[in-house]
Amino acid sequence: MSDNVEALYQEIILDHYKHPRGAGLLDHASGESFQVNPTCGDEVTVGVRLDDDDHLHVGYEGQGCSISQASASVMTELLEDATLDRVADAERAFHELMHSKGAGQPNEDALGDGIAFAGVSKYPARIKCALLPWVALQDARLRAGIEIDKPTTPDA
Amino acid sequence: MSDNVEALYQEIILDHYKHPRGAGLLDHASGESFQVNPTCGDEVTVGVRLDDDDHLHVGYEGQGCSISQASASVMTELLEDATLDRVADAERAFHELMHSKGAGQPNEDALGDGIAFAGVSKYPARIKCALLPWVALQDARLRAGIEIDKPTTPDA
Amino acid sequence: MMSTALDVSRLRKDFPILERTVRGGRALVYLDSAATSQKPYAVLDAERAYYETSNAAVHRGAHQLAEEATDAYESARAAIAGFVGARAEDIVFTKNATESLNLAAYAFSNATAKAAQGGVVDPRLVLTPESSVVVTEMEHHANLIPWQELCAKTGAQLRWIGLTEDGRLDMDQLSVIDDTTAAVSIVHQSNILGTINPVRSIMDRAREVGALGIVDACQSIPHMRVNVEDLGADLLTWSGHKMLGPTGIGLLWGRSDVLNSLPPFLTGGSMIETVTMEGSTFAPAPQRFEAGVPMVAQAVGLEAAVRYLDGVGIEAIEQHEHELTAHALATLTQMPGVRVIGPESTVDRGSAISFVVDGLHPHDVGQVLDDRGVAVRVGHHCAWPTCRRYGVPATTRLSTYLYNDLDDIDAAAAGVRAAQEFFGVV
Amino acid sequence: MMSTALDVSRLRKDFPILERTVRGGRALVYLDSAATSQKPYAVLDAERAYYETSNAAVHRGAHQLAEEATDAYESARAAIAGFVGARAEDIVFTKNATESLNLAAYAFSNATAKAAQGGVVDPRLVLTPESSVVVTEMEHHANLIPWQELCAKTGAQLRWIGLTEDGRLDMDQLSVIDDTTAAVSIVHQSNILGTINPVRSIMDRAREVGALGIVDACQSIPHMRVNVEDLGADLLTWSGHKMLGPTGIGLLWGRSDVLNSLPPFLTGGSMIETVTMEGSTFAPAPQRFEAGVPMVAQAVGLEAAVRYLDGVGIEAIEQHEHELTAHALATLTQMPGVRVIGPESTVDRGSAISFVVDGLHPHDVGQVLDDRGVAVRVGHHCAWPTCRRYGVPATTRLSTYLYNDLDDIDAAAAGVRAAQEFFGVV
Ligand SMILES: Cc1ncc(COP(=O)(O)O)c(C=O)c1O
Ligand SMILES: Cc1ncc(COP(=O)(O)O)c(C=O)c1O
Repeated sequence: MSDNVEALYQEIILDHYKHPRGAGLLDHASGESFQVNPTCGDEVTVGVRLDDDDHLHVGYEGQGCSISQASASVMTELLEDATLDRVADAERAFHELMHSKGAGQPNEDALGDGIAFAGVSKYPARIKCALLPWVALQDARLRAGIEIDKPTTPDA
Repeated sequence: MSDNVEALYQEIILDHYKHPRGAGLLDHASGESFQVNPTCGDEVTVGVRLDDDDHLHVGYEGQGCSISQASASVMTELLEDATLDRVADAERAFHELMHSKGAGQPNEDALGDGIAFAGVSKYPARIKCALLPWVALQDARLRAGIEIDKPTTPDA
Repeated sequence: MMSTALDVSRLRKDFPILERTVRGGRALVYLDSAATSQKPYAVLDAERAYYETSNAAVHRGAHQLAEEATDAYESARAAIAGFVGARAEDIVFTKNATESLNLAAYAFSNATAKAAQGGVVDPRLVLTPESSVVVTEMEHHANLIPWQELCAKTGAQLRWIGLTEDGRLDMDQLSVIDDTTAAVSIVHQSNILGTINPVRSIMDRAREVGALGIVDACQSIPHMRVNVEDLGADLLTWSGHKMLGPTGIGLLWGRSDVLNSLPPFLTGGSMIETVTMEGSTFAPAPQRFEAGVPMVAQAVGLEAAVRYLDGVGIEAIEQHEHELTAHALATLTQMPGVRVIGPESTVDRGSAISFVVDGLHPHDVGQVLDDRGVAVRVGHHCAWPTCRRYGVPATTRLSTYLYNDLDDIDAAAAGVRAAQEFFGVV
Repeated sequence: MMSTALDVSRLRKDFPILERTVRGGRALVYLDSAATSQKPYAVLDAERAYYETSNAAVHRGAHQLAEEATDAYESARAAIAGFVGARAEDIVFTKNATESLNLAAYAFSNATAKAAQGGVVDPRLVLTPESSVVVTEMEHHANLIPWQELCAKTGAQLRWIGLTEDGRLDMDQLSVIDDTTAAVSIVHQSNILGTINPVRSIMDRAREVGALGIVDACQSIPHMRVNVEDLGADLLTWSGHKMLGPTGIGLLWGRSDVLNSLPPFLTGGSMIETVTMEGSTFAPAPQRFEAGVPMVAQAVGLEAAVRYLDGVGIEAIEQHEHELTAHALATLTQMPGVRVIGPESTVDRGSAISFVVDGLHPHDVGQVLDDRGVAVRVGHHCAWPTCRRYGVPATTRLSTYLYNDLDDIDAAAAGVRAAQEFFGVV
């Protein structure tokens, strides 16, 4: 296996793929979004809800490749019970990382295990896989009327 | 002017162009056909009728380039009062000449002044012009129910 | 290992791209020809020579370049027609097979709409909510969605012939073709399953009920001898880029009377007879269906492609690919955890082979293969309903052409094993 | 004689075809660029390099070639978008401008048919016999017949803005655009008259009445700076082959919201979101309108063309052609027996110049010019109604590009004189 592919399939990713965290749809989601990658059929549904302290709760269900499923798992673990500020930082940092063409310095504070996806950005066809749950999250958020002040998507 | 163009615009052709013979639609045509060259808008209408001796009578009207108009004039002069045998020979000989790519030995017996069109066959875009009245003739003939036993179009 | 029908190592020299390496020095093993084929020098040279010597608008000019360009374009039509046993005037150039199939489907919606406004059209093309259109469950999206759209526009019903467990058409369902059926459009060789369908008998059935018969020959014409008359179809569609030709050119063949009974599809210059502001009349086929300045250089390139294929011999290519297919099927079906989606036998089967690997998503299989220089395709291959039918979200597909050898299959198989090991699923 | 804005003799070296001779040794004087332009080495090299190094199906594969091909295709889109001041995602690749214009017209017929079956569509696209569509009397057939066909399918009425004696739109007739009007589709620069139309005010009028505004920019974008926003149009269409690009590629630009409100046109692979046998949903633009394997090599070639044009400078090209036009008009209008069809002044006018010669048919003029190596176009130039309007069956047209010089105009004029002498009409 080449270094690039080793970097793509970090241990953390394989681990989340085999042992997904937080899988399962959220009860009483206030917003839910189903996203599909039309090229390969990868699917993910993400649901969100805010609690009384304005902390986010996330659930997901999906099927697809290691990258898309691990990404959903990592994202859910990272953002469960997170403040909206943290959500904004994470969304922004993840999009930035995906558009970095392998040259990004992942922001570990914002991304946690998500930094493991740095290697994905070298493979254009896989970026969509990694982004799939994040796109669903953003869409679910908007459907739930959960707006975030900070811009979350870089202009890339 | 190159030899090829001199050969294209034979004196006979220019003469027929400037002094068309037999122009004018036929009264009491039993078949009439309007043909147009969609690329350049050349138009010709040919009408035909058989007399009691089974001789053909032809009339035409048209507008267009020297080649198409001279061709109509030559054809009309040649086939006015002709037997169906003669018509068949002429139609066949003219088609053959047009598909000869400049290498044809025109059949003067069958074509009369029509042999002047030998040079046209070197110019694919002009073959259509020269053929236009002949196509109209054939169509008018068929509309009039004037069938000819011999094949008139070579398989080119 | 070498196949016996072709001298592959010699042929490979004609394809410049096969000399390149990928992913840091790996030799390229190209097993994605069902998506698009690679191009020999002969094709690239022909296209370039056209631009360098004769480029002009065809069918329109009276100058020498225009004459030469028209001649090049029409000679290409004749050569391509010859390759499938057709007459030149029954061949229409489109941009790809997708356009060709849309042309067929739009013939019905256009005729239906014109008839509703009192226009004169071929009544066989007019649909009502009582009409039906028949496809199969193994169609490429290009031969499914145009018909879905046609039904959405006319109220007609879309029906399909289902599939058997082993990747064949369920011929017991042929009765979906009945008196209500206006069109039957089916794939000759499936791009996802590899199955070669008994199109002749289905076309015969279409003819019996008075339906137009359409065959999507995208995956057959590049790989086996196809004579347009033999299939019994009214219309046949395929693409140039899958048979060594350039991108941007597709083909439609039609029975002369059928072609000339279809209303125009794309309209504009070069397809007319007369035009006034009030209305226009149209040229006969093929011009009627070639509005605008066409893909002349691509036609010239495709002519070079069919000449190249003729030089190698399409029968030899077919036999060669048959050997590759047999080897691939034998190898894959013996690998633990690997399941072929589609016929496991080489009977009535082409070289596109889809498979799934237990515990591994096709995307991940493809990634590991790619890392080793092996280019395959992963996904639903634009035949999503077929994937659903077999309960898989996607497959890994390898597909071959004349420039592949048995080694290429072995490289793919070794890659699959490596993926299984890497992901710890064996 | 040399024009001042460009170093034409240096530029000509970039175009291999210009070195050839015609008709037994005559230097080629190519004055038919309004039909199609010639191609510089840069374009031919780019296309070839794509095939030799990165050819693969785009948007579909996970292997390195597919990545590179996708990247090449999307970079081409971005570069071409940049050339007209557009965003990449608002640019759709088609096979030619004719397809682009048909896409626009079919949006209405498809929406109308779907609405009649209870489908949900943008109501602005649904036509009735009370609706009208407006074009002009100087349209290329590509921007006339699709709308005639639309009217034949929906019962809507086709209206047009007539022309003045001197080859301009009769702006007094703007009132044909009214509350019933669903689409206004007009040419930016006429390919037969050379007129540059005041599209902005017509598009503004279209907007006022809530009609979709479409501009055929085939003859403007290759020759002058066009910024998609400035024209006030909703959709803009043009061709690659008239701007140094390969054959087989056309363009459609649309305002993002408008593009995404149009139903799909050609349907099939790569334009979908999900597909089942029962029904499908579609990707947003531009993918929605790019079904099937696209003209990837041609997009790459067209990118090289716009880079080449940028290198020369489109403003310099415009100024250069302005000089050529002024010279040609001055020369032709002074020749006895010659009459220009179209504006005789250089104001709001491009370099396509049509003329007729007393006593001579255009075919015969063109033949004599061709014999001298001068390639012009004769006929109705796919604008037959415009010919009728001016009472001529056809015209001779010369049209220029960056590789022409004043000498070329003189060669054409000398040819016309020679034809007059040969036929004895002066
Ligand atoms: C003004 C105009 N519109 C449309 C077209 C059609 O372009 P194409 O033939 O490339 O589709 C042309 C050129 O032929 C044109 O000059
Ligand atoms: C069976 C089949 N039909 C139709 C198509 C569509 O061909 P294209 O994308 O060239 O239009 C393809 C290839 O993609 C195919 O394999």
